[in-house]
Amino acid sequence: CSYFGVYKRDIPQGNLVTAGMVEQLRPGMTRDDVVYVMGRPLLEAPFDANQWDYVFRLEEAYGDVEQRRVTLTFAGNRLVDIQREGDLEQGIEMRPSDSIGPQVEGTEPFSVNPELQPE
Amino acid sequence: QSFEVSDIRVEGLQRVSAASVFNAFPVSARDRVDDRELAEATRSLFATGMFEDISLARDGDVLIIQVVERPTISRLNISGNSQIGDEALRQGLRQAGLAEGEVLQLSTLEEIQRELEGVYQGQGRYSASIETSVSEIDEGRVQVDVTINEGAVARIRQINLVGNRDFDDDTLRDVFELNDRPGRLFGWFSQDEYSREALAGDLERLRSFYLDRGYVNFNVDSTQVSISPDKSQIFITVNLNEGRQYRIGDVRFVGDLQISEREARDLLAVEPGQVFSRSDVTTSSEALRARLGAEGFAFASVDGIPEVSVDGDAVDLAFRIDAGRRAYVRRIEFVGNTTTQDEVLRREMIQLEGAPASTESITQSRQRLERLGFFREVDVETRPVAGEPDKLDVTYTVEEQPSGSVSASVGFSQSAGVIYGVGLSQSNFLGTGNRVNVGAQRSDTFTSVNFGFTDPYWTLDGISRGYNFYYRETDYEDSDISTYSTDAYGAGINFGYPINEITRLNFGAAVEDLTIKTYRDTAQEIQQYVLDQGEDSQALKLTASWTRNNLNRGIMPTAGNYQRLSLETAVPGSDAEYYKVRAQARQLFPLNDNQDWALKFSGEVGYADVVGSDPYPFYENFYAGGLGSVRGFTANTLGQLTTPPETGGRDRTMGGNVLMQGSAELLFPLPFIEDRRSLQTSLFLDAGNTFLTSCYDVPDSTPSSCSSGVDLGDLRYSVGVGLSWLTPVGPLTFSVAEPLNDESGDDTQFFQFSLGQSF
Amino acid sequence: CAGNKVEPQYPPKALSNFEERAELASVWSQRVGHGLGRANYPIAPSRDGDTLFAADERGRLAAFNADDGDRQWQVDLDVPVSSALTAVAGDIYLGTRNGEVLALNQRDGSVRWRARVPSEILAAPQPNQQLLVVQSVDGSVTALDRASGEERWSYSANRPSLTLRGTGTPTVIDPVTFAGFANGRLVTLDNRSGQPLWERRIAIAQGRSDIERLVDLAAQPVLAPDGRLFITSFNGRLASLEATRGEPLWAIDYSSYHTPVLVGDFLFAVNEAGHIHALDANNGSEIWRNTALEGRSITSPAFADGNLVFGDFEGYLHLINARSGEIVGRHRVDHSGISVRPITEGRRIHVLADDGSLETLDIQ
Amino acid sequence: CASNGATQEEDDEFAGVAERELYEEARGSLERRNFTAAITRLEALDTRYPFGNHAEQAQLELIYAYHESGDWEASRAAASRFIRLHPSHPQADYALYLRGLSSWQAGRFSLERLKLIDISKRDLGASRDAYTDFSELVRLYPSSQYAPDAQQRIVYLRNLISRHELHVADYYLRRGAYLAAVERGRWVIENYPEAEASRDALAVMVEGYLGLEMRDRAREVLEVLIDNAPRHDQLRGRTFEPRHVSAQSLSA
Repeated sequence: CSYFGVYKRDIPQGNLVTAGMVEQLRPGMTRDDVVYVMGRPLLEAPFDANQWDYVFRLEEAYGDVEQRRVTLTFAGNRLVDIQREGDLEQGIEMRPSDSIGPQVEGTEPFSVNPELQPE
Repeated sequence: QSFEVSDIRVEGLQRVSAASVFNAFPVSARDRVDDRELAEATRSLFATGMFEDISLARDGDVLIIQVVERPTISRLNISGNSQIGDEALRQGLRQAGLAEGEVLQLSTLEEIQRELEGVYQGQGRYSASIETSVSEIDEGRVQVDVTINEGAVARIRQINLVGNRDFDDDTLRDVFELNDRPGRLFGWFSQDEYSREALAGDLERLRSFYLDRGYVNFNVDSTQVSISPDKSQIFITVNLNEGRQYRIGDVRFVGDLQISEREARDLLAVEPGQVFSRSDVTTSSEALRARLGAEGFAFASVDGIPEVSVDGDAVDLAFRIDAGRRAYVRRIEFVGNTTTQDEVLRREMIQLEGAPASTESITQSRQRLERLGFFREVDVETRPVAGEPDKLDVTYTVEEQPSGSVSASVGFSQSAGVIYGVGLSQSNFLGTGNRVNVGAQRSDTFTSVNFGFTDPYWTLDGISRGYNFYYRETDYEDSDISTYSTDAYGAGINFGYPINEITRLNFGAAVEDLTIKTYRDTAQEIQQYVLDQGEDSQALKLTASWTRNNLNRGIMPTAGNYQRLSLETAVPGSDAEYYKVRAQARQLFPLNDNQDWALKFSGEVGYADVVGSDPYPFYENFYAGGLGSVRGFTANTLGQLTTPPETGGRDRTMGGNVLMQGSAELLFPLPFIEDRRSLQTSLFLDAGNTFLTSCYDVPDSTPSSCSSGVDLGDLRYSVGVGLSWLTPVGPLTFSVAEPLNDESGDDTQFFQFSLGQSF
Repeated sequence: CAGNKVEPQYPPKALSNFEERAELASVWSQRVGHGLGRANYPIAPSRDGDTLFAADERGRLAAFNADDGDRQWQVDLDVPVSSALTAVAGDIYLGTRNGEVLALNQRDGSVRWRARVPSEILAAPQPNQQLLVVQSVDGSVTALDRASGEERWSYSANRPSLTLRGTGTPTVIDPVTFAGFANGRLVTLDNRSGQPLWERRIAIAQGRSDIERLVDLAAQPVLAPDGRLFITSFNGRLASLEATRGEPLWAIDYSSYHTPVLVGDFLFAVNEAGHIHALDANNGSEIWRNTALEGRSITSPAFADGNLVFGDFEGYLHLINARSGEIVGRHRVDHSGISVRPITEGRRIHVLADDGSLETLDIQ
Repeated sequence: CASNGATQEEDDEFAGVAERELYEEARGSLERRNFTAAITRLEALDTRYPFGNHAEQAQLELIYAYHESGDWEASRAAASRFIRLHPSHPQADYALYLRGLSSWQAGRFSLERLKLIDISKRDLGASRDAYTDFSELVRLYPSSQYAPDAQQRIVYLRNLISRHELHVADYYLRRGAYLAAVERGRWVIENYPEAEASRDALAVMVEGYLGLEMRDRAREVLEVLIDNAPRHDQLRGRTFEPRHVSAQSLSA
């Protein structure tokens, strides 16, 4: 992390989708089979229940943004179309948050009081 | 044969309303009924439990229901119970149907008697007896008396362990909480009272004792509990079979591990060859589960299965891992924050909505909420979303507590005398998470008013911004500082942000207008300075600081270290252009594992100088001596002495533009003080002084005793005992110190104390 | 203040005065180690021929000449002795609270063999020609070879969750063993195999609490020479059975945990309250009763020279005339109390007090 | 120990009093708005004559007395008990209405009236319970005399709850958790479609999708926003200006 930059954390959003999962999908599968492989999508299409968006976005604290998306279209209960965007091959390296993070300004109790006498 | 009911009459009603009878009796006028239906109807009326007896009669086609009402209990007296509280007992009885206002059913009375005796037996009170009696108050209403004789608990006379070879009776008996001797303090805390649950608990402790030492096949074959004929003594015999001690064979993982095997092995607390221990296996499984939780597998389950290998002296360990589905957090809700805004809590969250769930982040987020200091209690609960098993809803329940104070205080500090102060400080102003503090202090030597506002989250990443405004009027007429005073007012703005978990940077700018006031016996150096530089000065000061706080606690730390580097400059254009650098460091070394003995080294150096040829402004000098500096010397009296005016007056110091001070302390615990966190005592060696790199001018003819330059020989030393105690009113610090090398001019003080300020 | 001292069901009666007809004269007195210990183990002494053997709870065993009390030898076995001693045919048998059985030599107390049974042993091991039958607290009866200590067979009965302190003592003859258990049943075992021949329920558990459901057969079945068996039970009945097939002869409601004494057609028994009854052995009808020692935790009765002999919790020895039921003699042995049955031989009575003091008296 | 079998004297105060007399006294206290006296008598009536003629009426008046004396919790509890015991009672709608009113009062804030704090930014707590009670009342007893008032309160509460959701959505947009913001917007549209805040919810979803670089989804939602709220402040004609997300504006 840059020496003087503000302490930041990664911002992960959405379903962790990998190429391995998507390869297991076959048109004609039922919605339940899809859920068994991919899990349930966090982001259903706004007004069309037949489209599921599996989106994953990772804004790294000090790195760049990685974005991937798989949109599945169903006809009734059957999977008919698979769209892919972004690089699904690369493994997702989720850094577990190792520490509780910095103290919020001013919540240190009694540590150092402003001196009453003059400097 | 059936007949048509022309009308129904009810006889024998006292307190039950006819309406209740009719809507519980499924037959109404003009129904055609036969005997079977009537019997059926009577049974359902009886089922309401309101009547002792119901009989039907016919007067022509009119059906007459004769009822005898069951009395209702109008008063229930319970006496003689002390082991089971009144409230708990009434609650239990109410559930069993015995309560005031309820209908009395004799069958429930017996059942309650049996149940209560069973409860007392479970507590080892075998000689307990319960009598119940019913007395009529007036027709239809009764009083029920339940008298309990709890009897005494049978005392355990002997616990006998049979079959233990590798561990003797005494070691095993220490594992037991039950004891076969009355407590030492005349039986007050005796654990020799028998109860079934206590024995079951002890057997479980015995099992864990053996399983933690490699006895995989340990088993309690049977336990016998027997009682003396006079029912006062209990004898417990435990027949156990130790089996052999096993060492761990090979350790393997079964199931989809989700993390690298190397990393998984590092997390384990067990390795091959080590003596098998169940608690190690549990800690290892827990560590693995937590790691998977952090990976987003909130529903992961890990259990370590020992398999005794056929050759018999090693036990193999298989960690069976079921990572379960990766879980995501759908919604995070906060409950109980009726004053604190939602965003003030949400911005502390490490776990985000619509993101993989991490049990670690969820727990750490709770800790961050607790660290804010706004809540007395913070609980977190995760629940799967109905119908979507891999989604979680997280709810944080908080209990708010007043997070600030409105104070009117009377403080005392030797250097400033009695301080009257009034202040409002709120760290969660109107629930916005902003800090507001307004303070006014009035004492003999100074008056000050200050106002401060800080928004810790000026930006979402935690860059804080704060303003402050202050007005200060000081008069050192009779205090120990040289006899002049400065009035000042100013305002400043300050930004701060963390660059990692323990380090913060702060930048600020402030403008200040300062006026020097001199008096009859003001030191000549000062009068000369005012002559040369004038008494009024404006300055624009820029400040920057780097703070790294790795102490284990905010209050009374016992381990870790702390460094702080700060720079203050008055930029060109200000009347006096100077810079001031200050470096502080503290390092603590705990000497024992519960950290009540520790070595503490702290030091501070400061250097200030002017840009250009003007003299360094004396009112910005460093001072030394007193609490927080060199104890045993009066506050702010260490440094070069000033030359008094011809008309006489005490010679005092003006501080110096170089500061060196430090101390080495041994923190030791006071006996029989449990709460180490709010009281700390120490033996200390302090050292320090201020120096002047160049002396101040004096009117030409007057002799000046000042000698410029830093001379380590001038450092003053003292040894003594210090105590700091966090009282409800505020931190109290005091010390008793003996100066070691004080010289004639020094102003020493054996006993020093201060309330309301921690050092 | 919840009165943590258990009020006894039968508060002890004070000693009443009586007309002394049998005078008790002390012959000799000795001491055996520290006595029965905190748990008051029933370590009764045993006499074989002219030697009296006694032990204490820490494993000290001593042999005394029955006439003059001379201590012939003394050993420290360093085992926690917990059962009464059995001295017979050159051997001494005893049990410990760790489930160990020891066979020792009467000559010098040296250990001949050691064996192990499943749990704590409170009843004296019972020998016959080939076997040594040991009953342990976990409800099992184990038969060991008397010469080598090897286990021949073992039988175990189910046990209620709460039992009375102390187990039954088996009565062993060559063909069979009669054993009473905590579940209220008397079982007769074939000594060849340990298989039960017949079983009779002496006491039936009723009532709500564990206390009311106590039905232990905590005494020893008394076998009369003519083949009649008498057995007492707690909260149950005193029954007389025909020994070969266990046919019940008579039974009366009687709660006792003491072994009765059969003298001719008189059966002397003590109930849980400490009342002493003389019964007709043929039909169980009561001949006389004496309730003067109620609540004094008296020992099982012994018989000497026409008198019944009892010790009590204050260390008094009482003589009651077997015919009249009157108290005829009293002598205080020791303040620590007497809880094991005195040993009698003709006019001589050997008494071991709880603190290990051993006294021998003669009835004048 | 002191034996705690002390005889409770004060209960006998109503011992001799018949059921009818006790009920008359209670009604009297209610008229005089002396609620504490009314409560003690109504409670005595309830324990003494649980099946008497006045039992149901007494329980109803007990709910009212608790409510008037400001004991919101007790009033809610008494109302729930009444509804459970007498579901088909003709005045069950009155009990449900009182329960809603008690939660409504519990949710209000003195500071709220002073406009010092915006309670939609905080834990709504009791206001949520009030919303469910009034909705149930309108659903079960549409023709009840209390339905119109309940309907008005529902509208106010619905806005309060949906504004709370939008505050959270706004935070997540600023924080960069765009998917979270979209889902918060969807929650308002699905659960509180009629609330006027649902237009802002659409705007939040558009901006969230822009953050997720899903311009196709953003356009789908934009069209619905334009149909429903052409004059929305983030709309310039048919182009949407994101407020927090750094993405170009989007036009339908």
